Amino acid sequence: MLIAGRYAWTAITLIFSILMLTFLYLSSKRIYVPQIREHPGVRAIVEAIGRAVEMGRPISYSPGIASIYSTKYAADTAAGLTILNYTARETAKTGAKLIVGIAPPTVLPIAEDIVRTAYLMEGRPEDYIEEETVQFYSPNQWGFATSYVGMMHREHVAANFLFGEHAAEAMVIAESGATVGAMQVAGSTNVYQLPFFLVACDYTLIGEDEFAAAAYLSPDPVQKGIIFGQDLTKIICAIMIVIGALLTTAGIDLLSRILSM
Amino acid sequence: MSVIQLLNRNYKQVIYLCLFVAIAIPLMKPMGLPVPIDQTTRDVYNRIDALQPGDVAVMGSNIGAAIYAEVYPQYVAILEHLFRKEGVKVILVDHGTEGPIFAEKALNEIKAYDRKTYGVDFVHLGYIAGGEAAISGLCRDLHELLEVDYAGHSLEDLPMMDDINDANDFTIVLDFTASADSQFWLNQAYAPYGTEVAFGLVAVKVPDAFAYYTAGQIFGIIESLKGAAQYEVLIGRPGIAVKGMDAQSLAHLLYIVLILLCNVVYFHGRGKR
Amino acid sequence: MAGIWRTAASAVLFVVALTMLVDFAWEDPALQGVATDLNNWAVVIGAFALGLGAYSLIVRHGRIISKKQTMWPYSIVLLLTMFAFIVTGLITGSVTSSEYGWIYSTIIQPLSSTLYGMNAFFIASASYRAFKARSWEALVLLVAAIFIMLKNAPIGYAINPILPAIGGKIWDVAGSTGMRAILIGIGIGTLALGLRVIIGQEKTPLGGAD
Amino acid sequence: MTGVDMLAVLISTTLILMMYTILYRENPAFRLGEHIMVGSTVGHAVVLAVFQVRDLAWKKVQSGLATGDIGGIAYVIPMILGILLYFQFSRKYRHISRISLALMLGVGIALSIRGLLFVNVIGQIKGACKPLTSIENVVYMVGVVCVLLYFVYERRASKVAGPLPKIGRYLLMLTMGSYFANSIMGRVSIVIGTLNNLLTVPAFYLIPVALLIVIADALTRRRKAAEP
Repeated sequence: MLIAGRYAWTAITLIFSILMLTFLYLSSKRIYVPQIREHPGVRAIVEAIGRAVEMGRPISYSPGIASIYSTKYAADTAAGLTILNYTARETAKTGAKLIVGIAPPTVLPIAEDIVRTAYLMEGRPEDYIEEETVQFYSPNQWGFATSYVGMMHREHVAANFLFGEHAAEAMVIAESGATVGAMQVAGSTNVYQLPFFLVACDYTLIGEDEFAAAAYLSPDPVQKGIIFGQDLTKIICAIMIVIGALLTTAGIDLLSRILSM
Repeated sequence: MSVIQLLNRNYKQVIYLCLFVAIAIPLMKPMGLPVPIDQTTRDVYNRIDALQPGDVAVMGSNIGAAIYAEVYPQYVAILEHLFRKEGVKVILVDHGTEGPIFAEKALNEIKAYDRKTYGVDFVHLGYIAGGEAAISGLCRDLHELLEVDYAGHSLEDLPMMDDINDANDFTIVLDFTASADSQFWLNQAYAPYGTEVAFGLVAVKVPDAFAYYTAGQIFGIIESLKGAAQYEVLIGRPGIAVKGMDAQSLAHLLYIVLILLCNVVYFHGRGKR
Repeated sequence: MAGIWRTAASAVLFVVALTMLVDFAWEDPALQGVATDLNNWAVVIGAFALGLGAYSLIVRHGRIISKKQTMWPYSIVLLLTMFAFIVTGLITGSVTSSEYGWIYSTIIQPLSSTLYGMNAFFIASASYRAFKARSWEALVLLVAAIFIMLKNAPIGYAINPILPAIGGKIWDVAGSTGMRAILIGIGIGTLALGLRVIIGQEKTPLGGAD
Repeated sequence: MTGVDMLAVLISTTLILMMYTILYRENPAFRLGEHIMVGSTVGHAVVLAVFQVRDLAWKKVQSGLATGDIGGIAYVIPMILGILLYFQFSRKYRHISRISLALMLGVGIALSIRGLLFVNVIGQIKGACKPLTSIENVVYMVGVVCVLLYFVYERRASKVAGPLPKIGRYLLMLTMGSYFANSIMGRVSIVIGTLNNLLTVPAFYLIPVALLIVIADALTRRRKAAEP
């Protein structure tokens, strides 16, 4: 029989799981594909690319230093690569020069493939230069930062994108971007890195913003279903908090008693 | 090349030197600024002070060389306070690969082996791999998971371990860590068994833990070197942490001045354009 | 052949995760015994996993040395240091032996603490060049950060106790609003990703799609 | 101070100064220090792996065989699965390591879902349900709801939410401010720990030596750059 003190846990886990799996299923079968709002972060990416085209200076992009298989940051790297796909298509369309800096060896082939197909799909395969457009620097955090910063200064980039997982080296990169005068857009789920991105870059996507932007930009309907499933559970939590607060104000701690069952 | 141009071009090295000096001077000549005590530190002190003989205090540790400066001073101060409490049993367990080294270092620093008897008053279980599974295994059924302590003594030979089987027998758990590991004790000791948990954390982890503190899920937080200094003051044993606080103050002033300078230059420039 | 292993792995993942989840809610001694065994087995596999880093380093740096790729002398130093620690640890029989403690505090401790603290310097130079209040949001962040810094360092209290008091108030609001929502978000995000991995929709953690 | 202690101080101080050279520029000394660090920390992990497998599994199998206790002998299974983990490095036999990964992941995911749903979701919701009797509590309740709505991305839902997500993002800035301030306090504390060792007597004398090397290097590089 059910263990006392964990009824609420069981109920909430079941309800949330059913909601998430239902909308995952509905979106994968294209029965219901939720609409994700255009995130201000996406608008900042478009604006940064436009600025680079106007000034005729290149764009630098880093999809993060975490390997594609690291269990902790796999989702971050995947979002970083989805946004890379969109950025590569936009730069191909507008004719701007894109330079992608790579640290993890496992991400290199995937990134090259993404950018090559993006240029092909926009009908400008000749703009993709092997070893040039996507450059592998070093799997080591500081080796990568030094080479990436050197590239930014040499190329005098006008826009710089930092997505996926970045750690302490991001400070050095973001600072160099500011000194070069590039418009910088960053995204991270690493809460300890976010404050510095928020003040050093022009726009920063906070935590799940990165996944929402990736879902908005990606054609895959399942990503939208996953986001919507989580939206509903967050709305339920918000409603519970409002009801709980109102009830306790009236002196009835019904909700917190239910939640402690 | 005039000096101003040289300084401006190498502004980074100039700033690094300023930070180095801002920290080095107070370390050599402490200013002795008063250290205000936070309520989160006082709550841990009061709870430990209220421990009765026979209570069991578990000290979890994920201390490694990287976070040593922030968390190790807390670990030693609290271990010292626990050893002053008559009859309180202490269990040291490590869920970080470098934990055992700092546990033994702390035990020797407070002369634990001379003050109390190993196996009766305190035990060091050593490192257990597996992250959250290690903590959950410890809390579910300690003797099923572990047969020996860190030095290889069988748990049967340690009398104190006979009546300690799972998290219900832990009176309080104090976890000293930098990463998400502190969450493991909340998930595997507090949630299922309601064990009282408190954290000794690196500064950058404290904002997360503060939300648990205000929700009453943990009974206290020792906040980085600052918390260690406050605890050293509370137990009347000022050490490296108190000395470090003066360096902390000067360094913080430098950061604030740099940020203000940066924005003054920025807004001045924007004003002109 | 590989297909069978992959389906077997997905089945193991599904059954193990479900057993451990049901064990949290349903009181059953037999189930509890199985869950405890699975838990302790995971700890043992975790112990083996500690050696994976060494295996991949030996393979990668061994290749760098054999092919004399750039910086190959550094790879020799890396492997020599690794074996020195392994041999010392195994011979002395414990991580807390005096010899092991000596090489640990002489090599790992200075290197790790210096590198981990290095960011303090990079943040200082960035404070002067990059931390601009470009937007209202950045301004709110910087003002909040400065007040909390004055709460964190005793100098704030020494200048004027009102400064740490304001810092404390901002800290309380930040802790009880933004932080609380982030924690709820992490809880929900973990459930979402966990479910997708359990039902096999998300393949990356299990070693990618190949 | 015995010879061995002097040697320890000499080595550790040299390593500290080698790492600080990154503040000047990326250079061979820093790279050497980094490679030593990676090698030593991974070597340490291997030592622990061996002791862990001995204490947590091999001893149980031995005592199981001696007493005939099936539970003990069963620990052979995780040991085999642990060895199979190493097949993930071979291109051809990678799939063999999947089952060990699956068991570890299955336990890991279940434990985190068990804990986080209880502590982060239910615990924090209970923590947020405070009586709206003081201004703080009203601000806290409305604030949490605003930040939660900021993380809602569906088009219609966020339109209905109106200005609340925008307020949520500003409240998030306060939280990011506390991370900003605490990151600085944490990193400075670590530098304090390192400098505390560096500024003690025997180590202190190596600082001028390091400075001379850096200045000499800077001068030679400037002269080389000046030549046409």
